[in-house]
Amino acid sequence: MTTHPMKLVTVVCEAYAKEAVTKLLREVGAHGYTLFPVEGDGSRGKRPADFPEFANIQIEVIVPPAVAEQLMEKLGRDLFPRYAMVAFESEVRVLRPQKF
Amino acid sequence: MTTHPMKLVTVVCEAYAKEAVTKLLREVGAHGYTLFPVEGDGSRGKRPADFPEFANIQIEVIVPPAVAEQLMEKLGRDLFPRYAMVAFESEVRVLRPQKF
Amino acid sequence: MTTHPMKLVTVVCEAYAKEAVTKLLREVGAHGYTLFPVEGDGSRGKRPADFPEFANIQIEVIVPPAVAEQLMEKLGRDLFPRYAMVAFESEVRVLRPQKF
Amino acid sequence: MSVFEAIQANLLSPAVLFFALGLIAALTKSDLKFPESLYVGLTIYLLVAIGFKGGVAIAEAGIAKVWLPALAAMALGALIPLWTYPLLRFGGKLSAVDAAAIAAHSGSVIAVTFIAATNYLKAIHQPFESYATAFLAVMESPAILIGVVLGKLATRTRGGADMTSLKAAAHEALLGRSIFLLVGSLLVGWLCGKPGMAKVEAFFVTPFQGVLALFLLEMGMVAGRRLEDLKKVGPFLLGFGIVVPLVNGALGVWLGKLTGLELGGATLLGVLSASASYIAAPAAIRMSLPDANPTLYLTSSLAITFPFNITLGIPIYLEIARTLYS
Amino acid sequence: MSVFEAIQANLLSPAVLFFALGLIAALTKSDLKFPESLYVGLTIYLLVAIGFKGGVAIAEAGIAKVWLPALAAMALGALIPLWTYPLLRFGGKLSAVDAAAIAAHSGSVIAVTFIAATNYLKAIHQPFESYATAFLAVMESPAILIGVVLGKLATRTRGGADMTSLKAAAHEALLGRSIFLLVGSLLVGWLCGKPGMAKVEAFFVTPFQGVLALFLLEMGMVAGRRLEDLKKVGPFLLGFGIVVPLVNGALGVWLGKLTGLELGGATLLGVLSASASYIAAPAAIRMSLPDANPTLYLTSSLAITFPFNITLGIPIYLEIARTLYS
Amino acid sequence: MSVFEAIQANLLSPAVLFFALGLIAALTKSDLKFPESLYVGLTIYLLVAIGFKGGVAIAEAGIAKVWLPALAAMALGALIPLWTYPLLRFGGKLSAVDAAAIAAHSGSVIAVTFIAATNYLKAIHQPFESYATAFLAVMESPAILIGVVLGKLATRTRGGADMTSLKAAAHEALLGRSIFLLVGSLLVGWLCGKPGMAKVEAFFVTPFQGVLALFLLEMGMVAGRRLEDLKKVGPFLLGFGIVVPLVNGALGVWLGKLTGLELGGATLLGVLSASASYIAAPAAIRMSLPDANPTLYLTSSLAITFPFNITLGIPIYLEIARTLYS
Ligand SMILES: Nc1ncnc2c1ncn2[C@@H]1O[C@H](COP(=O)(O)O)[C@@H](O)[C@H]1O
Ligand SMILES: Nc1ncnc2c1ncn2[C@@H]1O[C@H](COP(=O)(O)O)[C@@H](O)[C@H]1O
Ligand SMILES: Nc1ncnc2c1ncn2[C@@H]1O[C@H](COP(=O)(O)O)[C@@H](O)[C@H]1O
Ligand code: NA
Ligand code: NA
Ligand code: NA
Repeated sequence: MTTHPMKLVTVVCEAYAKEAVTKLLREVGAHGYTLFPVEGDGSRGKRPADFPEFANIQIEVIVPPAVAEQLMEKLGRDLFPRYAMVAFESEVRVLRPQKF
Repeated sequence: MTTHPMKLVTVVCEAYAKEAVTKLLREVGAHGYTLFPVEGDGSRGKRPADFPEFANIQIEVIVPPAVAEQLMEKLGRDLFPRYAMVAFESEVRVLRPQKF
Repeated sequence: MTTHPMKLVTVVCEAYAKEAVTKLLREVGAHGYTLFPVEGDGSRGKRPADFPEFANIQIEVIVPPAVAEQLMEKLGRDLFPRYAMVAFESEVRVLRPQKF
Repeated sequence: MSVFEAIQANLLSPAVLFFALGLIAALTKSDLKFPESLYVGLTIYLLVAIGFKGGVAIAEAGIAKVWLPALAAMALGALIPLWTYPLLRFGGKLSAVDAAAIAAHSGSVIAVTFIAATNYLKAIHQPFESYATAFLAVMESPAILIGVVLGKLATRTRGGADMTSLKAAAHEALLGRSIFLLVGSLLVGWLCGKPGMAKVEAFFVTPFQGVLALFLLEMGMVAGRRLEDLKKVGPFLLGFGIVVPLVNGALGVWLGKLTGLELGGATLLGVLSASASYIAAPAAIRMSLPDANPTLYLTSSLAITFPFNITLGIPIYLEIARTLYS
Repeated sequence: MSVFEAIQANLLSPAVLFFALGLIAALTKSDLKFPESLYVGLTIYLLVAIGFKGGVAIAEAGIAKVWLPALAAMALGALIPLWTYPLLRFGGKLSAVDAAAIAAHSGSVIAVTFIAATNYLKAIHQPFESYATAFLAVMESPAILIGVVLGKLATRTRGGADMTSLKAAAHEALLGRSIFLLVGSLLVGWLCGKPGMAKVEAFFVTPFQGVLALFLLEMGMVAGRRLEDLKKVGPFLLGFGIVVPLVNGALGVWLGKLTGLELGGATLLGVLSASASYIAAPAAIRMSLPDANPTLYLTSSLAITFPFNITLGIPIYLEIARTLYS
Repeated sequence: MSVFEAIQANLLSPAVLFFALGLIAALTKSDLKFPESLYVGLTIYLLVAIGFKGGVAIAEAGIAKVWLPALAAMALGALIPLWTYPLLRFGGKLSAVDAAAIAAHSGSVIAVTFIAATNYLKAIHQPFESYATAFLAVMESPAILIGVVLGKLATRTRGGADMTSLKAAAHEALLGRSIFLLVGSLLVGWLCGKPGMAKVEAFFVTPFQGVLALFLLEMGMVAGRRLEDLKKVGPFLLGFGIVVPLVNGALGVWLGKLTGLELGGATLLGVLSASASYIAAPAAIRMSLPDANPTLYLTSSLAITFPFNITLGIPIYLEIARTLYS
């Protein structure tokens, strides 16, 4: 069975950034996403996730490489300065490339 | 310390597919898996995970490349048509190849 | 926008190992981490995550390649023999390499 | 009290109003959301409380009074899918597997509607047999099993695989979490009897109605999200989701009278027959008949039958019982 | 009872002591942590309970008594940000967006402080108008909206984007989960009235104070984690977080008297004016004014104003009311 | 009432029957599962409630009555690991670190067993000193600390590392979440006294027994999953898990009498000595003696001692007390 290359973009951020991130995903044309409730630690302190203010999420989205680049650029420009956030991309392979 | 290449297969699906997916994992011979409660959005609508019907999970499994191929094939053939589901594979490196 | 290569080290382990793992992360100099509450199955049995004894976590950390190697080595030597644990590394790309 | 007044009293109860508030939350896209573990916690509480109370009631009444109507309830659970299946298949022109899935749902029962009915009866001072919970506990499994068998028979092509998923369905129908909790707590209550009840009453009985109100707020949100699927299910299922409960409700009341229940108990058996599960049944069906379309059976039971029952249905089944018993 | 005795009685209540225990847990780095869903569950319970009780009280008192002071409360919610903004901007030399964010917070209200105040009044047998919950329900939205508009006006450069985030702020201010729950439950309580209350009292009223104590344990932990930020906010905000509540508290009491409230109700309006949200307002501000620094507004409302109010503030506002009414 | 009747009454209480239901759920592999946050919520509730109640009882009784038996309880917590360690090491031929871990567990205490015992005494109208909760609060830390020190001494080879993990163990033993909650709530209750209790009684006292029943359902499931490990632990530990509690129980009762407790309080001190933690102790041991095998100490305390105590043990310790006091 042939698989096709795609990019997986992962964003870890404070929960209050959820709206901003998913809005961006819609803008660049992603067809879906997966969201994880997480805890974390980073340059902006511990996020033990027991209270909205300290809640943390991870959002993963599979997109074609061109979209990934656009997404990373906008994340870095618009959201990194405003929110506790980390983002990275990696290579994955999927079965139905037209889905993403 | 030498690390060894393995495949990480990730399945995101409605929670009701859990039995079907873990059964498949046993069939192809995976030795374990990790399961995440997640929220999501995709072609079959929002899954806010507040009620069994809208619950979503991510299952990750590390397997040798040959098993990964088999697993992806069966997922695509038997489960994709029936369940809200996304699957992808990526390359990882582990310390104890015999464990997987 | 240029992205830079980093390593993502993923540790899945019983929740009681949290202190031991995060201590190790501090020792090798990681600047943050993300923690997921997960369920799992492996050589040490099912971990349904309904009770501290059966709780399972996944810890993900982005680090430079050299740190990743050190981390994997220490995990394999000090923690694998003592805790229910799986670890693997993969390649990711980030925007701000100095952050990690 | 006229039917009209009875309905009005029901509509102005906290439970129904909180359900409406949940609907509004869903329709206005408020970001209100219950965490899943709160939902699970409320469910566990409600099932354990209702089961325990029913078990104590059986211990008080004696098994001699309970077994006959309980048997009737089981039979009813098995029969309803058998008569609704051909209606759905040939009247509604649905595929075999969808017809089987929806039929299983109409035979199944949902604790919340039952609880709302007991609260309603209590509020209007209509006495009823508290051991009616036993009927709630036994009706679900036969309905699901018959529904799954119908679906399997209609789609038997791959042979072997069918047996394993039939076994999975049976496991789910008999040991699935909601049935296990309900039946188990019933047994515990039965063994404890009154002295046991004295110990845990302040937790399982006194605050019960308030917890139900909170739970219905959540159910309103879940049902509200399904409302837009009403367009997708077509006029046949819309009518089915209201008319079939009325028929089954009348059937249940009648069978209740036949097997010696009082007016209150017969009303409750009617409510049970009329109700359709949107929790246990969907889980069992999704696992054993994955080719059935969830939009059809869920919308029907969650967005049509359930709201109909808790607002208009319950007072109507009581009225049917009053007519039959007068 | 002297002010001193009143304060002592307040400090030795379970609610305040559990808050202190939470602070200690945070400061000693105990691994005690409430799961988020427990926090959400407690919040839902408290908001629904307080809203429902307030709605029933409105039904009892009649809307004629409620509308004038409720209107005054709304006006107060809108006015407080308008007078605190210039103080923060020019007195505190804060950036425009930070000043707007903090101003929005001082106009906003927090249910926990209000609840603690009603418990306190009940404990010392000071009667009060139970429908005061209506003021709690209407003060938050205007404060947040005015604060966001101030912030947007001060930073208008990018045009288009502003309108969408203003709309988002309005959605959050009017339909955000805590306001939705509070206003919705108020309406449900209003429609149900006394008969509805009889059904759910055992869940929403009787155990209420105990739940509050548990919730304050959690709040103590959250506030405790913010304590080390006190150094970061500087002396101006430290003073602001105590003096401005005192001024607003007096203003609220005075307006309460003016609009015909009794001593107890006026005290509660004072408490509301003095309180600052650390739940709904931060969520709205973080989404619509993301450039404002959360450390400033959160530390001010959560680590300064909130502990001050629940320990010393409440008895002081009562004393102010007593002076004004004597 | 004979011992036999006493045991029967205990076995038919809702708490024990729900525990049995949980066992059945685990053994029949029902998919019933409590979400972790529900477990945590129940634990927090039980610890806060029992601690608060105990604190109020101390305030009522006066510290003069409490200090001596509390000191005895602490001594007992420290002594039990010292006598069980050699037994395990030489009698059971266990490795040093496993012996130390199991010894720490036998000295430790578990709130659930204590609570079940108080409920049992209440049910059979046997009065007891409510401030006995203080003993529950102070016995755990010494047992864990002694156990960890024994384990470290036996395995001291790597020097430096030991001190840090000893410190971690001390932190866990003194500030770990269950001990912190229990001791903290005890202090809060002590400071509040009767007037505070009046406020929160409806939440922390009235529904308490019902919450315990629900919690034991969960504990049954957890213990049930450990049952198959019984084969792995061997006959020595099987016997150890029943005989040692009996010895420690008698010791506790005797020491209770010696330090001036009444029959009820002495029974509770016996129950505490006999009980073994399966929550706080495993967490502390797993972190400070990670080389100890959890299967051994968890199976012993969770699958052997705990079920034994809540079914047969409690009535037996009472009988021992009756013999001693007659
Ligand atoms: N090096 C890292 N590896 C993995 N996750 C990280 C890392 N640094 C930060 N994070 C996550 O990103 C969130 C925000 O990071 P920060 O803005 O640095 O506070 C943290 O709460 C973590 O969950
Ligand atoms: N492009 C995507 N990237 C990441 N996750 C996705 C994507 N599309 C779908 N998903 C996840 O897969 C689940 C099922 O997808 P679907 O079948 O498209 O509704 C969704 O609820 C999401 O959690
Ligand atoms: N092959 C695997 N793929 C993914 N996760 C695994 C795998 N094996 C084990 N795990 C995870 O690692 C945890 C500990 O594994 P173990 O020590 O094998 O019991 C399990 O509970 C799983 O969450
Ligand atoms: Na039915
Ligand atoms: Na205010
Ligand atoms: Na002990």
